[in-house]
Amino acid sequence: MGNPILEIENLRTSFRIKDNYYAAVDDVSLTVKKNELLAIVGESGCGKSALAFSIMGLHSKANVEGNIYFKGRDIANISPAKLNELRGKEMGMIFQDSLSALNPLMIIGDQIDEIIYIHNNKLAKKDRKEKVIDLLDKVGILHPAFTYNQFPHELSGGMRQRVVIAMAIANEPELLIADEPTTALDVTIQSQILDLLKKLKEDIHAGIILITHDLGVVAEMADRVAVMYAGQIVEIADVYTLFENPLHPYTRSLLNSVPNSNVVQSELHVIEGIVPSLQNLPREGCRFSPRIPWVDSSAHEKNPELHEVNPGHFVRCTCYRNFYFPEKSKGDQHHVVS
Amino acid sequence: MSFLEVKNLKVHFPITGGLLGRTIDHVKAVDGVSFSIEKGKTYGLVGESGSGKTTTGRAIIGLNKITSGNVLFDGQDITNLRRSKMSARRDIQMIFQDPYSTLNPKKRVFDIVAEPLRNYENLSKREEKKRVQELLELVGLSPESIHKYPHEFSGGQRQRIGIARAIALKPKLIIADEPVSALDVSVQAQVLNFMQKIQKELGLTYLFISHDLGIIKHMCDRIGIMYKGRYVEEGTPEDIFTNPQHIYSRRLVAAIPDIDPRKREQQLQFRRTVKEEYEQSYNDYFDDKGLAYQLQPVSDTHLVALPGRG
Amino acid sequence: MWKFTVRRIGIMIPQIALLSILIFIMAKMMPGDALSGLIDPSIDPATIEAMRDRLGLNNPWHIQYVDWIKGVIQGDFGQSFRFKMPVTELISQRLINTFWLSLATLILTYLIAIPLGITSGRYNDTWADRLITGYTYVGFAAPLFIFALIMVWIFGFHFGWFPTSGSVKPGLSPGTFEYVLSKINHLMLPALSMALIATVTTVQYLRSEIIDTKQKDFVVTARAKGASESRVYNRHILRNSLLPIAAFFGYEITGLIGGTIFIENIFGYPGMGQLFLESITLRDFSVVTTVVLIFGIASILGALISDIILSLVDPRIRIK
Amino acid sequence: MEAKKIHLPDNTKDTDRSPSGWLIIWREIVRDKLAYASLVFLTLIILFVYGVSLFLDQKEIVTVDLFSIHQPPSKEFWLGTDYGGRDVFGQLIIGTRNSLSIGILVTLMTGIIGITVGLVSGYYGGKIDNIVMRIVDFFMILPFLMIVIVFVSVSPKYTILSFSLIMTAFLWMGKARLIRSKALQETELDYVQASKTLGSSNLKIMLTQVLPNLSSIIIVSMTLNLAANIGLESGLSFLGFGFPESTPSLGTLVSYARNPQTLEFRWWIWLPASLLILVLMLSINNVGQALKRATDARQRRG
Repeated sequence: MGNPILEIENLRTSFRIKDNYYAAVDDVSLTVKKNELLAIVGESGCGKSALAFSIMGLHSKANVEGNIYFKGRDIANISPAKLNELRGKEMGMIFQDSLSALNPLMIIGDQIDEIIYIHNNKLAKKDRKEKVIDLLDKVGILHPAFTYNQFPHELSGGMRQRVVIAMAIANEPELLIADEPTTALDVTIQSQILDLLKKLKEDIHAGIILITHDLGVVAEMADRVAVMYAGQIVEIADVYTLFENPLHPYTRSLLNSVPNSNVVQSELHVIEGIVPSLQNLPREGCRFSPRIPWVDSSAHEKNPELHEVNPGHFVRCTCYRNFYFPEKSKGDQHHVVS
Repeated sequence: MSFLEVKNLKVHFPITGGLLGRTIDHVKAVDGVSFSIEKGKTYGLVGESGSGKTTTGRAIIGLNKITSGNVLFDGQDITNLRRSKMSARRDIQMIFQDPYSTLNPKKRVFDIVAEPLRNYENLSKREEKKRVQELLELVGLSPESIHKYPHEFSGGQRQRIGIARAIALKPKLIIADEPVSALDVSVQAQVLNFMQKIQKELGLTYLFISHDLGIIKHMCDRIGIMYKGRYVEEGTPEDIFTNPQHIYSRRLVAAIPDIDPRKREQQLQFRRTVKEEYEQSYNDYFDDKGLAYQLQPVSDTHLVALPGRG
Repeated sequence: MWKFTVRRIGIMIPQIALLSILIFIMAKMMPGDALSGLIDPSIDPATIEAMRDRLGLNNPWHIQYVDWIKGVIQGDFGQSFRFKMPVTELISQRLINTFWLSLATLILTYLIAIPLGITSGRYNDTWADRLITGYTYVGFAAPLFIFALIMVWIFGFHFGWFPTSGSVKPGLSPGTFEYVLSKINHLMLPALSMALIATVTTVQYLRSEIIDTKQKDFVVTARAKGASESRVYNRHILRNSLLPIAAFFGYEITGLIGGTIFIENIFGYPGMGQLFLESITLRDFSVVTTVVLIFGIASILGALISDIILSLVDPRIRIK
Repeated sequence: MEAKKIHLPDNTKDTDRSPSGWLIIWREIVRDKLAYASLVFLTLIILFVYGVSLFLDQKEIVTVDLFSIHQPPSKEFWLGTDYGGRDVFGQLIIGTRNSLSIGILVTLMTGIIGITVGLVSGYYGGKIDNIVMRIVDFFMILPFLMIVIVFVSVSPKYTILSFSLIMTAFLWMGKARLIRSKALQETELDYVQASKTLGSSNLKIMLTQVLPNLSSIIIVSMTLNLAANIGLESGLSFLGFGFPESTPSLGTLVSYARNPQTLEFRWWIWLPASLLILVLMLSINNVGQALKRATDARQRRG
């Protein structure tokens, strides 16, 4: 796999709501190696997008604490000019909503041209255009020279996502962050985009962070997986371990709550309660404990930490040891009691 | 005899243009769809965006005007029946996709759930309140929350309020248009399980519209796949998932990511084969406008849109 | 692009037709007609009636309308009975005066709006923004005529910096440098008064547009590309917010027309607005009709220009 | 599983009625000091003006008194007199009352027409909407002021009522356009579709489902319109095409300044009225803007 190109230590990203700050990303540490695809999976509001934005330095510095080492250099605490040299060149980002991620009043060609120009203004306009057309071709756009002059709204969702990808890989970055790159797309388009990402991974040898809520996408794409819940990473493992031997109650519940096309389930597992909103996050103890009330409270740690249970397999909190799924019979009697 | 029967349903939307807003062309959102649903079963309608699945559901309940074709419900023709004569229609209700826009933000939960009751049943204030509270309990919300506004609830809870409203009149058929697409995975499971439970308890029939094949497979007894306003294949989950016949269905099935990382290579291979096959035999499966042919039976339960004979 | 323009012009034609009908109806509602001014007790009523017949004034209304339109197309707007001259001659100088006033106002409007809007939008929630927002608050509420009166009172009468009536100092011959200077001098205060009020909506629009655009996803994309903050502003935020503003100026014309009526009246500036008020007070209705028609068409053309610019600037509109 | 009832995450008791939208808006306004002050000021002005004018004799005030022409402010005439020797202060009070009344009247009339047309047009959409909007667009482009002046000067029996009707006739379009575009947006939302499937009639949906969701925009735009209409009325009166001559109006008082002598030397005639118009419009706008912010904030939270 190679050396880590990204190492994050104790990252904390907070947002201000009214008069208080709330941490959307709390105590996150992880590494990404060259040639490796790390998937970050979680439900909406778990902080996965805030994490991606923090790595790219897209949140105001005042909101971000901790260290982010990119190729050994702490990019959480460098000047904006230095950061701009890295962004778009050595670090690329693919956004979720391709329609809003592209400037509606600018042709596709100019938008990709811009990222090349910013990092290499010595290249002649003509050469840049050639390069842009090559890039469009590489991401599977059928008529690159024509698309060069089109506006974003003239393309289909799938085509636009390809443009966004072309932009992200234009300068062959060493780290690529893809924030839900296929969520807005139809399944058949999704599979095409995922295949494209796989191909690019082999081509540019970058480290990739793939952010998604879709466990199927994770199973298909990832080398390693980090599961996030309520701003924290609750489990990290390589993809096979995670799917075959998940330990954290949240990971296990999540895997059980998805309709699985391989097995017939009469009923899906339901995670009780709701995903807490940023202001209502439990700040102490195991953040998942309110959703598994049947597990004895003594099973949780006071200050849950990530434990390395097997080499490379980390789990937060000790509650996984005592976790079990409640018996089914408990489920169906609710509206009798009131 | 089938409970809901849709015969050669067409919904065409005019495209207007020019100075006087003349009709230049039509979008054939639904273009000759026939299927039937049996009582107490769940029928799944799958397709990608623009396939016409949602329009089909909306046409059945009367939200889109039917251009031609018939909808028979419990033996009665309800095609384009005006809403003012909806007493025949109270048996069909709908669950919508977006939990945020489906509830009027200015109304309290009580008024939202009571709306259908006020339209069809003359209840006293007290009876009405009792009914609403019962319904809320049925969907697992505390009956005391009737004076709250929708924005005080989470997505899953709102979707349950929508369901409470839909079952208030004790309907027989529920059209569920992507009921869980906007929800998180864990909340999806809550709503899906809940839908199955009330189906048993109230003897409901579902028309379940979704783009998610995994959910469709989990929920449905029979599945229809739509593409550009037409059916390409119809059958039992078994037929569709283990023996898809139409090239489009096969492509759709191949596109679902497998949840087992060990099958990754196999899946990729499968997808490549299907893709090649799709490109090669596209013209065999679609007419010169890129539309599907008429459905032909290939077994007792399985129909596929194949060229020829029709 | 061409398709859009042609379609948009297609919408304009019925608008102009509708306008002409409206004005014709107004003209018919006005007491008296082209001969009322001539009335002279010594002329036999029967003769006048005969003249009416000859001029077609007793024809059914639709024939009269067609006659009127024919005249208008040929540039014949009839006679002003007060000034005893063809309306066309009467308005030409006034039209030029109003044109300069409007142009100066438009230029000033944008000269004020763009820097203020940009400052306020880019540095929102700073003291500069609060100051500008305060100004727009007051400017939005202040009626033009009151503001203009106070301007004349202070700068015209009290300080005597600017002339308080007319469009040029009498006695200067056209073409000389002094003449031009005097013209500009007479133009400044009215144009500035109008611009200071008219610019407020543009400042507000620009400010909110910039604040909106700042939060757009494509701005995040630009930052992720490694674009410097100044590049993000110049190439993405300002460009995207200023373009729609460019299209506004056509719509400003309608507003300007209302403005000139007040401004020309208060500053005694001999333009169309003043002519309009004079003629309506003097019941010189052929002049009134002409002024309304010209201003109506100017407004319709302004809207046309705005829409076309907008379609040039925003590719999404062209498609529809 | 979904076994237990899901209790809401907040700390309020379930039995509490959540505060209604209006209550929240009211709280926001009270918190906004400038707007609150404006509201208090407006209320006082309205009470004062309508109260005092009950005791003033309009006939007496508008009667010309040649012995007291152009008097500066004094004990007898608090704000002096005009060229007809009429008490400026009395005219100011009655003028304010008249201007406010006509502003409110025109705002209500344009509101009713605009809301009705906009709601129907936006709700039904399609052909009707197309035609209505074309007409509205046309009238919106027209040079409003000129056309109103022409109608005012040619209308045969000119009264306050005909003046407000003429204003209304050319002012409802803006409101119609605004309401229509909002109604169109709302109608596309699922809750309207849901109401249809639940058996509610179109009229019922329009009035009980869509209209409440337009209420905040209606109240905001009506407030801002009120200010604009007072400005328009005084502007027209200033030009001499507003209120009939015998009826005092703020604009008429300002129009005395068209006489350079008055403008330059007799500030007491026109300046109080000018400032009053300015302050009135500022206060009403302040309240309107605060309402706008409050409703925006609420939508964000919702």
